[in-house]
This record gives sequence, structure tokens and C-alpha cells, in this order.
Amino acid sequence: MSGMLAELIIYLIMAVLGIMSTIAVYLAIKERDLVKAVVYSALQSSFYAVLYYFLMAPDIVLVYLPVAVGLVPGVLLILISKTERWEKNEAS
Amino acid sequence: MKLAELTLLVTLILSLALMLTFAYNYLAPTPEVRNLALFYLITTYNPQLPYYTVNSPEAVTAIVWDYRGLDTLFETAVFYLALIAGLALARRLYRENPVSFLSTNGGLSIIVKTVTKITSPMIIAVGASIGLHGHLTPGGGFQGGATIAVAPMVIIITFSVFYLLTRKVTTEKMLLIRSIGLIGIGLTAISVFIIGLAAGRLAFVFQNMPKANAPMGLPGQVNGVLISGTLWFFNLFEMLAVAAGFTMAFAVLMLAGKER
Amino acid sequence: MISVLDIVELILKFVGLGLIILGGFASLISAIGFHRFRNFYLRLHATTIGTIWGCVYPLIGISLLSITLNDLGASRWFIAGASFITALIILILAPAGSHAIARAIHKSKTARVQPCIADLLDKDLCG
Amino acid sequence: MTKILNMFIVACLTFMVYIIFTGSSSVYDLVTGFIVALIVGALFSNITLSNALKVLEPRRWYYLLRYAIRYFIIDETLAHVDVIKRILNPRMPVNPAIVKVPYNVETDYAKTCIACSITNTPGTVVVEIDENEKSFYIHWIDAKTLEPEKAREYISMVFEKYSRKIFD
Amino acid sequence: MAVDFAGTYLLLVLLSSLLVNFVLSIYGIFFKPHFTKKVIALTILSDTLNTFAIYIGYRRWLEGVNPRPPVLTTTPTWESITEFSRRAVDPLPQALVLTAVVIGLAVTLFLVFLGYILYMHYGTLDMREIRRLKG
Amino acid sequence: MIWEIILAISIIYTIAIALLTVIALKGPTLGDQVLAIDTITYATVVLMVLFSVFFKEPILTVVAIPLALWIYALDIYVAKYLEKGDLGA
Repeated sequence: MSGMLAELIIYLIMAVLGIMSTIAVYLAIKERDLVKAVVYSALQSSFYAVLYYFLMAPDIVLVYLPVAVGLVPGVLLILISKTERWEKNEAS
Repeated sequence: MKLAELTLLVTLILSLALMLTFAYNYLAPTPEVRNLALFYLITTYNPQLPYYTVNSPEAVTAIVWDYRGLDTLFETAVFYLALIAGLALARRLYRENPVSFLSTNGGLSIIVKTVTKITSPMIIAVGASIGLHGHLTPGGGFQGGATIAVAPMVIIITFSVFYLLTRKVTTEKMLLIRSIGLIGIGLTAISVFIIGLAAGRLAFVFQNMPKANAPMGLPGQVNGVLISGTLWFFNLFEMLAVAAGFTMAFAVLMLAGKER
Repeated sequence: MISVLDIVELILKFVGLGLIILGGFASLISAIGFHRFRNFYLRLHATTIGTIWGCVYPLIGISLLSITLNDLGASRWFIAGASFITALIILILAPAGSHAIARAIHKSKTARVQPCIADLLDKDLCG
Repeated sequence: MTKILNMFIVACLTFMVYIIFTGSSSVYDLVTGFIVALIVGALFSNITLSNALKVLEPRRWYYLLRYAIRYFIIDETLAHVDVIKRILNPRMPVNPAIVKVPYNVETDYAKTCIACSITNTPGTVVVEIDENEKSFYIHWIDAKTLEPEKAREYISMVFEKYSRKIFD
Repeated sequence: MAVDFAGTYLLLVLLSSLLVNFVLSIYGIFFKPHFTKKVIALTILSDTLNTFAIYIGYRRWLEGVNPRPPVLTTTPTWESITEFSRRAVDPLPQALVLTAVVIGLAVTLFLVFLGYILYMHYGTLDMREIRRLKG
Repeated sequence: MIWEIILAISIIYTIAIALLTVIALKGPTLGDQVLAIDTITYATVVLMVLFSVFFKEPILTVVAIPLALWIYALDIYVAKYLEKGDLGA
């Protein structure tokens, strides 16, 4: 019975991580400050990494962490620092 | 314009429905697993089945570099083509002057610099451990290379990109290391075939362990230590190539637009 | 018949569990602190609680606890070593990270020091 | 000569991290770890260290151990309990200020050690380090004084004493 | 039975949140005007698709025993291999995702170079203005 | 007994992560968000090591060190961007 309970708790943590990642994605798409959008995307990436951990894929966690948390935000911030930070309004 | 957006949305909904139709059986996972996966799991390290096994306890690396090795070779080709396309776009935008000044006022504060000095060797050690134990524990060439590539990135950010250049880490050297890695991957892929040619036996490209009709292969164990035949060499060369390729791309990206 | 080894094992187990429980509550308190403090510079202190008592101490606790867990087999030394070295790395990296962020925010004048008695570095940012 | 010694020390650090991260010590791990440590040591020999002889003095290691035990048991506990009380108090009594605290050490590692110790105790965070005036600017959650010398006694006296013995 | 139902429901919550992520990132790629925002949405899209693949390879807990990662840690006898294949998750999707992640990073680097060139040519990264400047 | 305590503590950590996520999503300035992500990551490291003890799978511990290393990278990226505006300088 305690095994069943543990199973439910693991699934609950996974569901909570999924919902939080959805909120992060929504804000990343909606945000007009691009630096903040990159930070939201990094948050979503770390939630996905924990999700991969609970889906029993340590290989993917090891390759996904440097790529999505360590390198992609850096590369995107370089692009933003070389170009422009603000996304203009939809209406203009 | 409106029509294009509407068509796009309808196509999106239709393809989503199609995907869900195919995925109906998989919507919620079951305690069972598919037969193909069972085959991989049973044969990945099983001395009782000598003609099927890869001699690697790590099923993922076994699939990546042996069962589906040819796929991975061409995926690696896609990866390098994307990298080369990026570098070709930035060809005229940077110049690597022999920089004379040692930047002391560039970069972040002295605390961050000192911490980075201690942790960069640790990062490289962790990455090398991940890469060189790819056939035993989770990890492999891609993971190790991506992990090592973070160390030059952190050094560039904390010090300066010119600091890396004064330390003689230039794009030519990185190109050399990357080419060594690629040539190594290619040679490892045909190594068993060449051994078979020399010995006058039947052998295949991308063969690892001896098969029933092709009795050639690299050793699975050396002196009681597992190296899993070609997997070890693939991991080593892939790690070198990925780390060097990414380092080169970062240096070029940082230098772009800084002609002095 | 209780030998010295058993007593040492019991002590390690209880110290480890105590550190883990301490870590859980410190992490919760740091989350509450994040909500109660309204300013960036005050939240830096809540981060420190979440880092040291919330992460480094429980990792050392796990390292002590896992030595005593016999049903993990020989690999318990692996968990002990890995979690201990993780604790060391976090102990080095976390202060550097929060110092870098604090310095950048203060230099770029993104957040004001609020409430504030005095700011000897930059008078304009106070209050 | 110093270069080789530096390389040896860096290689030792790398080798230790490699073996502990791997979690086993078979012949394969030892051999590959040795090769990786040599390469990394050659790469980082004059970046990470400048004077390797200091690492080999046992007196410094003894002080490091004493400092670690004292720091983790006394200093951390006092600071944590103080800040946790402030968080859980309904009125939330804070009077923060950025104060100036001078230091008197020479090497980079000593400065980093003091700064990390200050930042790692809740209630004080190093915001800026001024190397010309030899002083930290510290955000203090409960500013008892604004005088640099008195603030130094409240915040960083112990850290500085040990840090000078360990790294200078 | 109830526990079974609750477990299925929670797993489907995860799946539906992933689906919503997919739709949101598609929206970001097609309808957001800024180039950088398009690149961010593209990375989110590829991550979400990778997560779908890993999710397909997962297996439910069998009578309160957790599944294992597909790495054999014991000596290879028939008993241990049978036990391993009874509990380990599917390694094939993980192997496919592994290369996809690294290729995704390379493509992102290419797009970043492309964006820099675009900015040098047009002085902006807003796609509407680029279209107007060209026409 | 030990396993139940570990499970309960991991639930506490999950609650803390969810609370911190609110700050990470809404925090008024960029600094608040990055600090919250830091604390989330350090809680996640403990969560991962706890669960690798709970699952009795030692190889899952491997992922903790990279997570701790890379979040430091995110810190210094944002710090350098805010301080210099140019990441290569």
C-alpha cells in the first residue's frame, strides 16, 4: 500500500512540474522584455530537466542540462546584447 | 493574409488530431513495454548471447552507437553542417588579431574570477568523466562534449573573449581538434571492415562485436575491463569534436562585429 | 549485545535524518521569506537560507545517512561521495553567483535599496 | 619548476573530482583519470594557481579544518536563527544599509574566502569589492553601525583572522 | 482501483500540459513578430516534442515497485537480466532524443548567426518592419 | 520509517519549489526572478538526491552536480548582461 502511495506522490510531483512549466511557457511567449523571456525559458528548461529525471532518463538529463540551461540562454543573451532588447507592441 | 493564418490553424488542428489518433495506445503508459525495447534490454549486456550482445551495460549508448549507429552518423553530419553554415555566415565579421593587451578591467569582479578559476578544471573533469564512462554509466560523447563546452563559455563571460585568445585558444586549433574528432569517428566506423579486409574474412561497416557469419570484431573487454569495442572510441572522438566545435562557435559569435 | 559500530551507525543515522528535516523546513522558510520580503536586497538573505541550511546541510546529511543504509549495497559509498562533493561545489558557487547578481543589479540601478538607512556606495539608490 | 608544481596541484584536484564523481576506483578509472588530470593540469597550470608551495604546508590545512568546523557550527547557526526570527516575526523588523568594511589581506584567494564566508552567512551580502581602497561594500540586514571599523568587528573579524592564516 | 484511476489522471494532466505547451510554442513561432522570440519559441517546441518521446517510453509502476533507468548495474546473469528487463524503461526514445538535443543547439547557433546578419542588414529584427523595408 | 520521512521531506521541498515558482514568475525585477530560480535549483538538487536514495538507484545521483554547476552559468550571464551590456567584453 505504501508503494501505491509513493507512486501517486511521484505522479503528483510530475503533474505539478508540468503545470508550472506550462505557466512559464505562456509567460515566455507573452513577455515583451526579451531578457525576461530568456529567463522564463531557462525556468521551463529546468522544470523539463526534473521531469526527465522522474521519467527515468538520466542520459537525457545529462545532455539537456548543459544545452538548455547552460548554453542556450547564453547564446540568446549574446544575440540580444548585440541587437535589441525590447519587442515592439503588436499594434504599431 | 487572414486566409493563410486560418489555413495554418486548421492544418495545426488536423495534424494534432492525427498525432493523437496514432498515439491513442500510448496516452497513458502501461507497466508493459514494447517487444523491440525488450530485445534491446535483454541483449545489451548478456554474455550468454554472444552473437547479439554489445557488451555495454548502458542500453542508450548501445543503441546510439551500435544498434542504430548509421542513424547517429548522419545525425552527426546534420549537426556539423548546421555549425559550418553558421560559421560561414559570420566569415567576414571577425578577425583574430594577435591581441597584445591582457584585460584586467574587463569581465566581472575578482571574486567571481577566482571562483571560476577553481571550478573550470572541475567542470572539465566532470565532463571527461561523463564522456569516458559513457558505456558503463549514464553519459556518452554528446553529454561529455556539451558539458566541457560550458567551461570555455564561462571563462569567456567571466574574463573576456580576448583572455581566451591570449591563452592561445584560437579557432584554428579548435578546428584542428574538431577535424581530428570527425576523422576518428569515420575511421572507427570502418575499422572492423578494414580488419576484415586484411584478414580476408567477411566484415561489415559499423560492426562492433563478432556476428554469426562475420567473426571479426573489436574486443569487448581488455584485461577484464569493459570497453565495449567501438563504443569507447566513438565516445572519445565525439566528445572531442562536440567540445571543440561549440568552443569555436562561441568564440566566433563573441568576436563578431569587434573588428579593431 | 551492542557493539561500538552499532552506536556509531545509530548516531550517523539520527544526525543525517536531523539534517535532512532541518533542510526541509529551512527551504520552506526561505520560500516564505521570499514572499514576505518585498525588495531584491532583502530577498538575497532569504536565498542564503535556502542555499546553506536548505541545500548544503541536507546534502551532508544524506551523505551521512546513506552510509548506514545497508540495502543500497556497495553503491552507498557512491551516493555518499557524490552528495558530499555536490555540497562542496554548491558551497563555493552559490555565494559567487549571488554576489555577481547583487553587484550587477546595483551597478545597473535596476532595483532600489528599500527600506534603507544608508547606502555608502551610491547615495542616489537609497530609499 | 613552479609551473610543474602548479600543474601537479591542479592535476591532483582534477583527479580527485574525477574519481569521486565516477564513484569507483578500478584500473580503468585510475588510468583515464590520470591522463585527463595531466591534460587539464597542463592547460590550467598558470591560470588557477600562482604559488603552489603554499598548498603543501600542513599548518594551513590545520587552520582550514579548524575554521570549517567553527564556521559551520557556530557562525552559521547564529546567523540563520537571527534571520529566520526576522522572517517569522509578524512585524518583520529590518533596518538594512549598505556599509563599508575594510579588509587587510593580500592574495585573491584570501579575498574570495572572506567574501564567500560573508555572503554565505544570512544577513550580510557582499555587493561590491573595491580593490584600491581595500574594502567591501556589504548589504547588512540589521545595520548596528555605519562606522567602517566597528562594522568590521561585527561582521568580518573572525573570517579575516583565519583567512589570513590560511591563504596569505 | 481508485489509486489506479488517480495515477492515470495525473499522468494525463502531465500529457495535456505538454500539449498546451506545444500549441503555445507553435503560436509563438508563427504569430510573434520578433526574431529572437521566434527562436525562443522554437527551442521550447523542440524540447516539448522531445518530452513527448520520453513520455512514450515511460512505464507505469508495477505493484508499487518503481521503474529503473535502462542501465544494468549488476553482474549479467539470466536472473538479473530478466529482473532488469521487467523494470527498465524503453531506451529507444532516449537514444533518439539524445542526438536531437545536440542538433537543436547547433540549429539555434545557426539561427543566432542568421539573426545577427539580419540585424546588420536591416537595423531591426522585427519581421513586419523587415518585410516593409524590403518591399 | 526512514523511507516515510524521506517522502514527507520531499513533499515539503515540492511545496517550497511551488511557492518559489510564484516569485520566479511574477517578481518585479529581473534580479528577483534569477534569485528565485537559483533557490529553486538548489532545492531541486536536494530533491533529486533524496529520490535517488528513495528509488535505490545510485546512478541517478549523477545528475545533481551538473545542475548545480550550470545554474551558476545562468547567474553570471544575466549579471554580465546587466553590468556591461556586452557579453564578450
